[in-house]
Amino acid sequence: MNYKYKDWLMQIAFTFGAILFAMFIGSLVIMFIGKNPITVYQSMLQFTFGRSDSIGAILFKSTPLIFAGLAVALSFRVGLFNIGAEGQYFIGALAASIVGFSLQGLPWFIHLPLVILAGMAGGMLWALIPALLKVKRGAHEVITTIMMNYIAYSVVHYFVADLFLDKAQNLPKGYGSPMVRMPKILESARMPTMHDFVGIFGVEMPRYIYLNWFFVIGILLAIAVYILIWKTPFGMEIRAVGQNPHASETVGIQSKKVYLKTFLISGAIAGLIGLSDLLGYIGYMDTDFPRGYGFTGIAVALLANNNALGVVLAALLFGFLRRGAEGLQAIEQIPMDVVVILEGVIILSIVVASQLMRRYFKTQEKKREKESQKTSASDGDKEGLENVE
Amino acid sequence: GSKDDAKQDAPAPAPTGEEPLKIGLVFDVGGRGDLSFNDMAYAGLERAKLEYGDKIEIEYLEPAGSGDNREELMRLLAQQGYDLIFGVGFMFTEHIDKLSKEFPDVKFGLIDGYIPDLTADSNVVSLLFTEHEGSFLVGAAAALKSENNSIGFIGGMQIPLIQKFEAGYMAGAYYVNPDIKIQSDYIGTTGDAFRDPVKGRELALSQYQRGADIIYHAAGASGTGLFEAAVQTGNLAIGVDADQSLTVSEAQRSHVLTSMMKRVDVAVYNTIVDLVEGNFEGGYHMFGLAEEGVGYAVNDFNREMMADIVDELEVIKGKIIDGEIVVPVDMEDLAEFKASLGN
Amino acid sequence: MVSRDLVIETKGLRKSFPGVLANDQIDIDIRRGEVHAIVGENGAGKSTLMKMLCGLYQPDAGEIFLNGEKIELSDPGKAIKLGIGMVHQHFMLIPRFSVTENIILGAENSNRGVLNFKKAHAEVEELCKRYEFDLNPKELVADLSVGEQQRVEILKVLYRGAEVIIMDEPTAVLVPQEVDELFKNLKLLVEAGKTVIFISHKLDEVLEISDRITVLRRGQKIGTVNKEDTNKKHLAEMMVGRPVLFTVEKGEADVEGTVLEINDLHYSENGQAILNGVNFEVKAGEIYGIAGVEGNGQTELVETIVGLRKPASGSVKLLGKDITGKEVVDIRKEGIGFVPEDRHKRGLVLPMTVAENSILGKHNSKDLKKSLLLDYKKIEALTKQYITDYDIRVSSPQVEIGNLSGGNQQKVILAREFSGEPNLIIAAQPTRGLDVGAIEFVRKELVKARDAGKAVLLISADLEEVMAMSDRIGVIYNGRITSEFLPEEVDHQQLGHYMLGSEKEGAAK
Amino acid sequence: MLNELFSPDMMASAIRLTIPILLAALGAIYSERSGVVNIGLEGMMVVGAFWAAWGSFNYGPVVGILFGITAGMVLASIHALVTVTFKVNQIVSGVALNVLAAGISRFSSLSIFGMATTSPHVSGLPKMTIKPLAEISWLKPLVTEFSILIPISFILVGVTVWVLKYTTFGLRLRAAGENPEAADTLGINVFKMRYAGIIISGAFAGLAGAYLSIEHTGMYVEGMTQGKGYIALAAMIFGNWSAIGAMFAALLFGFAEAISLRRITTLVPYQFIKIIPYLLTIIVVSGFVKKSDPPAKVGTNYERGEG
Ligand SMILES: Nc1ncnc2c1ncn2[C@@H]1O[C@H](COP(=O)(O)OP(=O)(O)OP(=O)(O)O)[C@@H](O)[C@H]1O
Ligand SMILES: Nc1ncnc2c1ncn2[C@@H]1O[C@H](COP(=O)(O)OP(=O)(O)OP(=O)(O)O)[C@@H](O)[C@H]1O
Ligand SMILES: [Mg+2]
Ligand SMILES: [Mg+2]
Repeated sequence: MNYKYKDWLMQIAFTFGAILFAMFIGSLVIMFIGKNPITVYQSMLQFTFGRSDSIGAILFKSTPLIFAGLAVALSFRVGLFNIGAEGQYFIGALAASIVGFSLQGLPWFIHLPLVILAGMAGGMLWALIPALLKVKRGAHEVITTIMMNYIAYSVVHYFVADLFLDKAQNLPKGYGSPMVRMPKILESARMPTMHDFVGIFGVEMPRYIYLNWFFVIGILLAIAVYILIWKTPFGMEIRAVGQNPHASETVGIQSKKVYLKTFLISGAIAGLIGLSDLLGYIGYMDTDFPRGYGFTGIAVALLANNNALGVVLAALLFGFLRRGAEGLQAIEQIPMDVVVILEGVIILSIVVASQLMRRYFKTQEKKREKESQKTSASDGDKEGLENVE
Repeated sequence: GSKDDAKQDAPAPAPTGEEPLKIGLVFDVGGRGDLSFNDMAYAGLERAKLEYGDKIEIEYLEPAGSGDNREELMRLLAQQGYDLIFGVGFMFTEHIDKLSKEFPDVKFGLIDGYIPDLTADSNVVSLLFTEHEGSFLVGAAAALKSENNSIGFIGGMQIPLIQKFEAGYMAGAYYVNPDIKIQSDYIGTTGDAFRDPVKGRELALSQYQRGADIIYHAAGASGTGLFEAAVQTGNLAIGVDADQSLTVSEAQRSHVLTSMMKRVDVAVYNTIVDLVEGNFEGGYHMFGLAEEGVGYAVNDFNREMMADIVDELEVIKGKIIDGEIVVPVDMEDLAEFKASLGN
Repeated sequence: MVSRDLVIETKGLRKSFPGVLANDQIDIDIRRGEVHAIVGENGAGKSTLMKMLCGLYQPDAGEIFLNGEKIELSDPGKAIKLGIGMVHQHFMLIPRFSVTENIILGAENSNRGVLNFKKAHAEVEELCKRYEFDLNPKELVADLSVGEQQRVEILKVLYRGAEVIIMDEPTAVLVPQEVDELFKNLKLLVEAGKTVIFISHKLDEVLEISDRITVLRRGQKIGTVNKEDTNKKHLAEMMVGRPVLFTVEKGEADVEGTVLEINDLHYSENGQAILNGVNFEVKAGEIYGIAGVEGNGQTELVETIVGLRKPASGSVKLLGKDITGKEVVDIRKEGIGFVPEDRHKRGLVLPMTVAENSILGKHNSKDLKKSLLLDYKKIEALTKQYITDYDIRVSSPQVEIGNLSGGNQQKVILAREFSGEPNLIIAAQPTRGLDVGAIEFVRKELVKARDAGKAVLLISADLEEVMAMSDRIGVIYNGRITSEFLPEEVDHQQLGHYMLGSEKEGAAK
Repeated sequence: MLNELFSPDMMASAIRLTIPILLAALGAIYSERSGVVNIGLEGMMVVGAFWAAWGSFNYGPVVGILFGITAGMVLASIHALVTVTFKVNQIVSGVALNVLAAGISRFSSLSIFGMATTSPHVSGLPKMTIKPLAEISWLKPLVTEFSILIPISFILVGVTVWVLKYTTFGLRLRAAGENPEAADTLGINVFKMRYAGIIISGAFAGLAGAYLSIEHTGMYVEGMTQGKGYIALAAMIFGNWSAIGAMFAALLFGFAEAISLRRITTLVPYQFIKIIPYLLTIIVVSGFVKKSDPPAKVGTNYERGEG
């Protein structure tokens, strides 16, 4: 149809506009530190797309963010704000690593799924508390999940530094310091990287790129979440409760149950956030486990307008930015902070642009609707009375 | 800043016609400006640059706030042909282990971390310190100086590295005065614990208010809160890693009894010198009391304060070097050590 | 030429929204001191016209004259300054503010930014006294009844010294007593020299209160008539463009067994008793109407029956089966169709599509699923069926339902709730805010359901509706059914009397 | 042991720890009452802390505080522009601003002080002591050597109550958050009110940051806000969007934090002492929730109907 085509053009135009705007602001910052924005952008692009390793690195970096974005987006769909993805993935990773190092002698096809389940269970457990408090006691989930994040850090520290500190690091007494980590996760629970797989297609990915199957799991999960939300009865309940809990209850949807279930699913997904790093890269849980994915997940989800498939794109964007940041820092000697600033500016300009775009489409839809209503209404009774005065 | 200066010098080819050696350094989270650990590493780098000028080219990087890209940053340096790359902190252990195999031609310096089975031929050198010994001395100093018979310790996170500081400090204090009261506490449970001066100050105040008159910290930038509290309550504090008397504010200076020096700067500097002179050797470099790798600081600001105890500290130092005193490295050892004092 | 006694005159006003010409070539003239009614179907453009007169919308073309002078109303503040004030269809009040705060908002009389509440309260009290409004300035608006809230809206306008008061469907939300009260106030206003423009769908009221009436249809002015020169039927024809039936044609009730049986139902909230022992039953094939002044427990009663609220004691039986205190899903499974009174809050999920809203609540039924997933083809087919059966005016089932007019939204609810052969239909205020055409349709559907042997429970604040539709009438007062009648036993006046608390002798159960 | 725990010293500590949370929570009230969620408080505190340190370093503490406030306001203006003018989701904007603030502060710190994470030591305002009260021993820690911002913060609680309740501005601000459409029809500029609410909240958050860097510690340290912006938001929610409520909630947080810094036993692993503030908060919000009662239209952007 004609308008579809026009919409597409508009969509592309807006997205480009947003990126151009972000680049413009970025240029100001770059010029401020006395560099030439053109060459900086050029080398950033060259670094990210012109190297065989960078693509893999981008996908690897975006993997946790896909899960984070999905977890947050799902909770938003039901009208809850899960700031707690952060704590949930910490506990998930903790649970996964305990199962990962302690269950010896299992074949990988049992051990690995068990570890992943443990991760999900950990995340779910950490989501359960705020969810129950919300449903039973009306405690505001924003407050409780923030608090649960801090508690998670402490719990993880207790487990890693006190309970399960890996004593097998044989240091000469008195010299140096052991790593503050749990025992290493057994091979049988490690997630294989995708080297062999991409090798089939003749792509040679350097060994040090840790891109692993969690990336694929993330994409499949995004599709699953998309289907859950848009194609299943439960998804319909999620959306209905999220948009109007009163009306939902009136038609017999038990909003509390929906809140609880959705929050638990969100927690379970959050439990997966850390596993790509844990099982595909680092190989052990330590006090230095990457932090902040939960918070970035909020930005990812909202950038994607809580759309599960959009989450993948938004996560990739962040992966690209982060990889680019490393390149700029190491090659162009641009402080990392400039890239952090760019990240903020890009989020802002993209949301502004997509907001403008959304509004444009909304009016378009309304217009079409009104037009069709008018035509369908006016063919019924044409005779009408004449002016009576 | 100095970073740009360094860069500007670099492109000019060395007059000898030789390529300058490229030295890289990746900081621990927190990075430059913590006035202790990271800054010491930087000081070593800077000193080398100052002395070798055109012969070397330096670059330092700071990992993302979450710290998850340490390995990537180091790899990028390695790929760009850096000759020697430092990882500041034991968190780099695993990464350097991997990278040293990936890049056999690049040399790595690992501070605080221990990789087993290194030899002189390895391309990694572990730079290790006996923080507990240095801490023992400042613990003794604190016990000697305390008027209330009560001192304190503030650590960032409770991890083996910091507990080494704690155990050594307590042992030193007990050694001088077995009956001394020691309060000990930690700031937090994440890396943020090393950059929370607000809690640092409140924790210090709470220890001072409960009787301590000297507090030693091993808490990175959080320690600045300790100095503030020392001024407020009119008590003494002991710095860590660097000679902190030199970096605190004027008002705080008179409240810094001494600092436990951990000469990361020396370690970094020496390693660079070795490389430049062609003497680089892999394996383990131990920086203990004997090597002046750790120790207590005496400077223009605290000389008077320390005058009456320096002799005694030197005696203790000698005993440790001689092996007469074996300083505990963790809490278990400390309990034994304390028990042995009782006899 | 502009004549002197005209307060407002418009010439060729035009306003379009994306895709709709909401107002086209509108010329109206409003005389000083008159009550001028504007009538028209849903979406005819009444509110749009009024919003232009109060500066909320800017006309695309045309001119507005005030006292013969051309004016530009760039924003509502300007209109207020010029003495034109509007009482909106959906109240523009802030529940958490006191009456005074609501009234003075935006027109505060302050000393360098500091409010003088003492003075403000006094001023409000003074206004109340002058126009005989019964209000406590210090009370929170949240605690006021709908009628009282409306008075606050009117006071807001008066406080700003309005000469012309525009009221958009002021009676849609009022019970008859409150309407009387309102009309009394309006008369006082007119006596004081103010001019009132008044929008309503209720033609009886229009004929009662107004001096002249302007009819709009599809954005165009059809004409202006004097009250004396017209009647209800005539007006309706002008509005709709065809003759409209006002009486509901309904045959004798063919009553069978009891469907709904309520026994001594009690419910309380925050320690306040709201239902105090409700007893009644509804039989198959009859419409049981509940009449009552709003706030006497109607809302709570129906919500307790359908399971949204849990009763303190008593029982609800459906076809003999005890459903007291069960979950909504389980109760609905027993066959209840429920048309809630607040369609935006309880009836629909506005951001969802017409199709999704049409199957909400039935989304778990096997008929609409293909293995685990929803079968969108079937859903769409079903919705299309609804769209034809119920004459819902919408281009496709995939349109967000929030884009539909109130009448069409209500039809979607009816379609959803009536299909699936419920044993009992509960319809709360089913025609509120709808135009005559839509009302006609809804009423017909209710009668159809009854004739098909279903039990219908009708709750309406519109006495006329209750009288015309019901086979039996129960009056609810203070959380109890105080009397029951056959419609032919009582007239308006009497019913109103009972609604205010009198009891039919020996009738209390 | 217990009286050691609940000593006047500990109360003084609790109050010091309360102040940044209280100030940011008060700020949040202005923003939320005008209808805008401000999750960017954390970032506004961060820039406040940095620029206050910078100002104090160069021109003394008074200027420092003004700089801190201004920095918070500047960041808040971006939030206003993005949410009010461009109608972007308020939470996204806040999250992005937090990222931006972290980047800007680190970048500025590096360019100005040559260090990414800390400023040099800077001076604070002269400390106050109330002489006569200092004689009373159990009051002494509370009335000696305290920052003047402490009493000011509590005065600001009263000011906030008064402004919101008794001034034209307050009435209109609240109207913008409760029913922007109504406010608009009454000739109130909703956009202006929301800009004002957000920018005031930025000023408060900036002040909170300034308190941290120049009053409490005497220097800026990266990350010194430690999530206090989020805690402040929680305090405001828990305080049910009222200044008095937020004050008590902030005191609760401050108190709990002070407790967690006074370990009196080594029997419990310290990690569990550190969670006391968070645990206590959870218990309190789940145990004593009144019905929370946010401004009706908070979180939703206002658009004029016409369009
Ligand atoms: N803000 C708007 N944006 C787009 N279309 C609008 C807007 N307001 C009204 N319309 C459309 O303009 C037409 C006239 O609407 P208006 O609200 O004036 O009708 P009305 O006569 O007041 O109807 P009702 O009796 O239902 O209140 C309708 O088709 C409506 O959908
Ligand atoms: N801001 C708006 N944007 C688009 N359409 C609007 C807007 N406001 C009103 N409309 C449309 O105008 C029409 C009439 O609006 P109005 O508010 O008068 O509702 P209504 O039909 O009277 O229903 P109700 O009485 O239940 O509110 C509807 O079609 C509605 O969708
Ligand atoms: Mg209308
Ligand atoms: Mg209407």
